[in-house]
Amino acid sequence: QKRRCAYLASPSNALHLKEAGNVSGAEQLCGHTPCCMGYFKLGYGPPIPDLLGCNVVQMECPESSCFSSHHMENFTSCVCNTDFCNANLTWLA
Amino acid sequence: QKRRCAYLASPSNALHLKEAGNVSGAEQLCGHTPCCMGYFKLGYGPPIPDLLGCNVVQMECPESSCFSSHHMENFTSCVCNTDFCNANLTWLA
Amino acid sequence: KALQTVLGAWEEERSLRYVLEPATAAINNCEGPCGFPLAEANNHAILLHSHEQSGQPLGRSPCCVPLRYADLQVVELKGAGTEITIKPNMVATRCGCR
Amino acid sequence: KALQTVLGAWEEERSLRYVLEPATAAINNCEGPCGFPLAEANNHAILLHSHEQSGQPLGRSPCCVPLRYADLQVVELKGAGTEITIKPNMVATRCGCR
Repeated sequence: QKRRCAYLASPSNALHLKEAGNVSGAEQLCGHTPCCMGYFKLGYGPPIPDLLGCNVVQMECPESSCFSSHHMENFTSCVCNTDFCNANLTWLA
Repeated sequence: QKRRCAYLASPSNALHLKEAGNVSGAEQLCGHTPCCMGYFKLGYGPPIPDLLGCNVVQMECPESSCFSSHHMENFTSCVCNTDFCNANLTWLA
Repeated sequence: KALQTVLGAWEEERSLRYVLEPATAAINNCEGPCGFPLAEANNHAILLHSHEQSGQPLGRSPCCVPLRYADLQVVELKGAGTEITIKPNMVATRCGCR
Repeated sequence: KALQTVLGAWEEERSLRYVLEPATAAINNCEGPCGFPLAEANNHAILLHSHEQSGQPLGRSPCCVPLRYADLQVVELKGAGTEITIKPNMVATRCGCR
């Protein structure tokens, strides 16, 4: 049973993300990772998705949901291990 | 005034020697070196030429004639700095 | 000569300071002496070793260094958004004497 | 980091023992410490250096090694006669930190 993740990528990122799994609209089916990833921009409202998909960087995903308490220039990220868990990020201020 | 050397080479050595200068029969006109080289096999008679031509290895040629007192498994060599000096080797036993 | 696991972190590193993820990764290191027989040595390393063995002084002995590397895929901040990038030569994967 | 002249001789060297000429040549060596700013370093060498600078122990510090070599054309004994051969990676021509 392969992981399914929310998908959102710029054209250049889409090229890199392709190898992680088949994309179908706003959804990606992960070829080999159990992790979804999400990169969000923090602002006044809820975190805004910037890059979503199957995880493509070398890291584990011990959490089932997407949350973060760290940011770099208002960008934050998460990895998580359930279907579509990366669709929203909970910011722990 | 370019150096002229006695020339004798097997087919494979001829390929390597080509770059050292134009070959004309038993003679080579050196493109850039002032040195002739000669490799000879020692035996019962006079030293037998094995490889002759313009010098292709990194070394100086302080002598005007070709002589040697060292050998490796009966092969000996010389470099020298006058035209056709490599045609004969004088073995200093 | 052995490839050792070393964890690298790059927040202090100027060229890598906009990397969001990963924050760390095993970058590895090559360690150990270059004794005889030299591991994965080329002609030059062998000759340096000979030079020393014959008693002549050498300003630097052969050193066990990475010969091959793997790149690392990262997500970094670029302009107004995040970008997947490949950082070259981040992880040592093979060692030898030079 | 400096490229230093070192004279190599190979009569003792097994793989080069049939070389008739040249008997010696400048093979050079890279010497010197790998301090900041690292000369000709790649990402991995920079990260190793950072690791040390941050106070963490490192099994091997970056080392100044040859990055590029020149081949050497020689005449060696082969079979029943002499043969012009190219010996690869004999002379260090460029140094860097790894």
